[in-house]
Amino acid sequence: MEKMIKLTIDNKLVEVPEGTTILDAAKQIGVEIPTLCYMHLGDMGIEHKPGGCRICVVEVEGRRNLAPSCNSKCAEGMVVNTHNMRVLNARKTVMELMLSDHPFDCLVCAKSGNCDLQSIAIKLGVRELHYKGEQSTYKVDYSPSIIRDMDKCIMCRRCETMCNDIQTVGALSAVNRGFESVVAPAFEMDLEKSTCTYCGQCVAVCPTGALTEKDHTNQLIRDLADPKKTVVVQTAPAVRAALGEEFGMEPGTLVTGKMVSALRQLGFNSVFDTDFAADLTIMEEGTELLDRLKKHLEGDKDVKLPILTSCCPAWVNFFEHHFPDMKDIPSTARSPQQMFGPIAKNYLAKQMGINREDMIVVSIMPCLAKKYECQRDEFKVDGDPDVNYSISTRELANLIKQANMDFLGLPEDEFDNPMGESTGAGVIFGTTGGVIEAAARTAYEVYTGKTLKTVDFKALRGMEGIRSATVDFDGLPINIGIAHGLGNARKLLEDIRDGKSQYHAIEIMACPGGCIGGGGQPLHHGDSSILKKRAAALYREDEGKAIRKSHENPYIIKLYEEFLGKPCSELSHKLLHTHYFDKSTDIEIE
Amino acid sequence: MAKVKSLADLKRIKEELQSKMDLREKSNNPEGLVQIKVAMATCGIASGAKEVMDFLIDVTAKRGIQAVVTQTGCMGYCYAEPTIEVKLPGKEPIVFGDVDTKKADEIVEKYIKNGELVDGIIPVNYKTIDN
Amino acid sequence: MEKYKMHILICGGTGCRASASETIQNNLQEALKAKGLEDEVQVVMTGCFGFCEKGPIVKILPDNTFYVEVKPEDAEEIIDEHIVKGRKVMRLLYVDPEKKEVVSDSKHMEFYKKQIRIALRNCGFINPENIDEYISRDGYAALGKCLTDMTPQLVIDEIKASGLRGRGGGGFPTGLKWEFASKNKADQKYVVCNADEGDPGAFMDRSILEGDPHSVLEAMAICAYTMGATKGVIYIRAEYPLAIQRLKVAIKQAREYGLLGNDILGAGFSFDVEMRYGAGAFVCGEETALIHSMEGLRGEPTVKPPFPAESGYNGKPTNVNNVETFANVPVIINKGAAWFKKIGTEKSAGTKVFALAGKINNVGLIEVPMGTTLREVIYEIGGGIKDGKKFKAVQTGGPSGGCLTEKHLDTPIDFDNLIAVGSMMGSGGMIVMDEDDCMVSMAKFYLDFTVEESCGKCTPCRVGNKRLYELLNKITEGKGTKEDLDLLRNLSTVIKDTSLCGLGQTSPNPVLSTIENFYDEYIAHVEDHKCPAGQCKALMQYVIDPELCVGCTLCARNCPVDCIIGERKEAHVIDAAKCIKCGTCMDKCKFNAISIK
Amino acid sequence: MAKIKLAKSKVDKLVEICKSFDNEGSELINVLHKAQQTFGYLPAEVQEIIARELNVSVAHVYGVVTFYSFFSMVPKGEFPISICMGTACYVRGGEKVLEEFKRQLNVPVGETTDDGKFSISCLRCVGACGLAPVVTVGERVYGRVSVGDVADIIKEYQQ
Repeated sequence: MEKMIKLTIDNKLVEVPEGTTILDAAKQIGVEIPTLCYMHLGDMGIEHKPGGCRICVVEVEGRRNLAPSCNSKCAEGMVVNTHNMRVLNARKTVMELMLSDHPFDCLVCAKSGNCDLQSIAIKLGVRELHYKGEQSTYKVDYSPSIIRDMDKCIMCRRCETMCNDIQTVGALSAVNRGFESVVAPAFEMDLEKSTCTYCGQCVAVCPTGALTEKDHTNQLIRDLADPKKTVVVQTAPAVRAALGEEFGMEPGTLVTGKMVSALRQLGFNSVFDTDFAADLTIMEEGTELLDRLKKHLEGDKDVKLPILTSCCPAWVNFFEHHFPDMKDIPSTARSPQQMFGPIAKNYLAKQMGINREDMIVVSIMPCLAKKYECQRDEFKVDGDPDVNYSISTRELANLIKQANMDFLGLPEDEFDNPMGESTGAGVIFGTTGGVIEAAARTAYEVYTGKTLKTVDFKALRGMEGIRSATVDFDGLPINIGIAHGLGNARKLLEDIRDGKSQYHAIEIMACPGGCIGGGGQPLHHGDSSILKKRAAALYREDEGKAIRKSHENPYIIKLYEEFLGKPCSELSHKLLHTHYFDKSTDIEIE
Repeated sequence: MAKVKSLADLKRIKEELQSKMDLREKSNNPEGLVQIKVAMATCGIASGAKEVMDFLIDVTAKRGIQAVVTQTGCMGYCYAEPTIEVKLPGKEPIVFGDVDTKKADEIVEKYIKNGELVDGIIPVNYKTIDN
Repeated sequence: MEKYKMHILICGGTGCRASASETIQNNLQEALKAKGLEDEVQVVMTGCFGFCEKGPIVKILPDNTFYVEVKPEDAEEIIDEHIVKGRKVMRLLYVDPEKKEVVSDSKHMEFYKKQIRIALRNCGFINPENIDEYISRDGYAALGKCLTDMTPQLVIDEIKASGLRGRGGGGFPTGLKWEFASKNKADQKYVVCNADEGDPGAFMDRSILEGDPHSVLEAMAICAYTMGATKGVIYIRAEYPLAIQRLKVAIKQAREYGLLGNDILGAGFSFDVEMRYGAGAFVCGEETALIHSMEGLRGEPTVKPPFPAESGYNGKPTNVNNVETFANVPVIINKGAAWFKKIGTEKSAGTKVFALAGKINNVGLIEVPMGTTLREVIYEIGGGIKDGKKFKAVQTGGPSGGCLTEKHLDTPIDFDNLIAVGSMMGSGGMIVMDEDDCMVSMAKFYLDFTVEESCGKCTPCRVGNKRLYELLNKITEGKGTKEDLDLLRNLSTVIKDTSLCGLGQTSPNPVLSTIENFYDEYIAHVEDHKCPAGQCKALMQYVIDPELCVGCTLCARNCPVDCIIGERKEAHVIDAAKCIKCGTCMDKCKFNAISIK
Repeated sequence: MAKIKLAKSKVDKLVEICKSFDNEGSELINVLHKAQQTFGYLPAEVQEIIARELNVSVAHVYGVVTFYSFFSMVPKGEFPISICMGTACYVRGGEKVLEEFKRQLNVPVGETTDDGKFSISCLRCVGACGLAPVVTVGERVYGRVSVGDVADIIKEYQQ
């Protein structure tokens, strides 16, 4: 049985289980202690409480110094004051110190209005800086996905935890010490030259404007304003499950129809669905899987299993940097975003009777790595990207606000066709386990020639970091692994490298929760209940769909008939598949 | 070196080693000890002071007398070399002249052990070399 | 080991080695050989004697002659005169500066009279590279006693009863700390010796390791026995090559003797020690930071609890003590807690080693009973202020301590008294300042250190200390205002109140204590724009008195920036705009014509 | 993709150093000490190899290297001059001596003269407080250094 502890906080008696922090105990009686560096990512098991910012300090009677409430456990009989004048003076002075080393460009800062530092400064009533002096100055680092403006860094180190402990990417570390300390890639090189995968988890947790996404909304506004351009848009599945949160809606509210109508009002010529491309991905990736599986079962030693999904661009970056020796294991199928692009520019453009260069393909993505993915050379034709650029869910929300739309009052609209029609399989791409479930639905039927009684593979669903399940392909057991979060992915990869992996197929998503927890989504502040609600929304949409298997999507069938021939055909290889690069540090020996 | 296998072993080794460090230990705390100074200038050495000193070091150690034997310069009694000065704890120093090993043995046995005066004391109107 | 008639001890501490004590040793040996005395006289290089001001030191036994400031060329004379002829070399003996008398024996020197050497008991006495000499002085007897006759709890009780408190700065009761670590169950536990002495101006830990490394190894083994650890780690500054070397030798010898390793003294207890090197970070003196550094990480501290006793090195229960603390342990076991408890004051038992430095006659390492007053230390042991200047302040506790004044001189030194007067024991640095030292500059000097050494993890220390430094800098440049003093006070208080670790929690002490004790001096800076000590360059000007200047041109010729103008035999003038205020002219002038205005 | 170049002998040496510490990430600081002892400093390439061998991120290695003042990413001068800035040396005029070295060699602290001969650094207490202020040049220790001695010390090494 849990031992209970009694203590007094702000003259109120509180009883909490042993091990509770002062911060949580205070919350229990409705006392909000401001925090800045503290980050509790719910049941993702991530608790970041370095006790560094010192904003959450409180007075514990009998202790010489103030204690960080986020990182101090309650003790029997403790008497805590969370807001007395000693505490307030300390908290305010610490905030002043932080601001004394912070630029004052709030008016034009990407985070303005959504900045933890700003809101706590307001709350503490900081109106004057008594302490002035040297400010840190760093070069702003522009990468294709992420902008680092370290002048705004307050050394909360959340990004470092995400990058190292959760994602195991290791692109960032605290460097130097004292006033000179900052979080940076090795040798303070640009992010682009580092091992960064652009998963965007650092951006998602940054409390200030130090880490932000590269903003493409201005580009988009200009393109939409240009009547000579045909601007088409694709929206990723995870966007519709989270966009509403930016407008005060409950997490997990599906806003597909409102989103389509907003996009149309913004002036897009056509509003399509990345889910369509997801169905296409299943056709290609599923075929590749079955092909490799068959050869493997026939004893072909050159064929490697497991096959790994490849629709997450941060994941692709990850293995290119960290596991280049295994770059022939993932599927060669491009991600849905990058399948959509070439089909739009090669097939759709022709149908619409316009030139490739007059078509601008924009994607709305829950992701920051997608911005980089658009810019990869192999996804360009004569320098023209298949997908011109991608904007994040957060950027779209901002744009809708800028355009002065009453989002909640928007009508429910439908996607355009042909690339707006999708199956339930395409929808669930947005959550962890969704891609492999979609693939299983199609692969099962193609492989066995039978029709599934139920399309729900519930064993593949859930929020655990690493999951595994065996799916019965009519007597053939197929072992499936799922990992979300790159740290979990690393474990599975190391098993494969060590020859310990028993899987036939593995789905990997870089972000915890999959795309619904992407680096471009409305901030979930680590509340995994929000992630669960977003996932549930996607499964709900799937269930509501008349067609729930990719290979039954009529427009997909038509696309193969009219254009591509068959999955993994020569043309689809040219347009829909890719190859990977060794991006590890190249050590040239002299 | 063999390993020290037990506390008793350690104590035994310590005993063995102690005699070698004796000199340092004693000089660290000379007040409570018998202090013997042997005049070891050229005249003293010529008349056998070195042998006397070696003898004294040996004999005090063997007979369990806590003594510090040091050398000193010429005491100015060249006619009576070798000369030694003996200071018992809490007493005034006494100088003996013409000390050979036999005499030294007598001094140890009689004066140092029992406080009996022996022949050969040089009447004192001197200062030790230190001062 | 040959039995020698005489022993010559030479200080092999870092300070004396810097003044060629190794060459002296060689020359002595050569000279002995030349006289055929090499079998009769033993030459031993020992650890530090403590009297660094007068180094290199050569001591001759059994007559206890203490030679100071010996040079390599003096070796022959020492052998010829002292060893062969029995005559002391008068010119190498110490002369008491007060009485102007020769003192040949260290026992009668003021510097040593009040000292009681427990932690330093073997320093300057034994050859630290010879385990036999350590054993002959009861070395490893305490370990033997613990393993054979005492239960771990009994040992802990003994240490608790002795009243020994951590000598690294915190003053936490050592026995209690051991008890915590012993009570936590784990498959592996660690004993760590903190030898990352980072306090600028303190070098006692290095001296102990250089002079008596086995005492630390023995104490670590005893501690390991009490808590059930089998592994020990010494975290030592990489900048201490000699101490590292001596430790390596000591560990090797202890292993050969079976005093480290498996089944020590047949008691079924196993323990071994390895070394980790610090890499220049003061904050690693904080135990959680130290542990992270041992793990190959940035040496950043973490919030306590959990204390290392619960979760330390590799997440296992770990006990960290500093070198001096460990050095006391074997003596306590051998002589008993009661004996130790009698020395010192009621709440601070035993002795404390101080590194006495600054504007004082006898710079060196001293060990005195707790409760000795600052006055005794400064005026009796330290021999008073250098060059007959006036005492102004004494800074104790290193960068975390405070500056104490005349009125504190009769304070008996112990952990609690020092804190009560706004300073602290720290690791035992004691820097004496005279009338020429500006207290604002002193505070700035310490803040400069803290700013450089802050790890950057928490806001108050990272930014706050920087701002403190900037405020102090502003004041020393004559741009400060009285309001700045209030800002200094508030900021100092908040930094102390909110910083994560001991570094930030104490870094404002030099500021607070100087404002408290030298408020007038601050006021002089901010209101009159004057530096009374004449140290703040921006607030002073070198001027030549035309009445006194004879035009010898010496100052002009020596001025590094050629800012002194004047014809020969005519009064010279300093161009204030070009002057870099180096003070060379004033030093060179033979007519006292140059002064600071 | 970062590209680095390094002589084979150096790579082999680094691999050997890392191996002598069982390629354990927790031995990073020991490995860095050894590497700096061997090469005199820790350039980016060296850190890359160490990161690879110990299987830790190079950002982490760099984070550690920049944390500790003992580690340097630039080569020191042929005659590294260190001025003690411990308190004892400070109150006995160490800062003035430092200023004079900086002025005469015309380099700031932490840097090396253009001819590669001298570098200046500060250190915190060599433990020779009796000799304050103290300056070290390589292994050699100079005690009781005054501003006037600076030129002579430099001259000693200039030939």
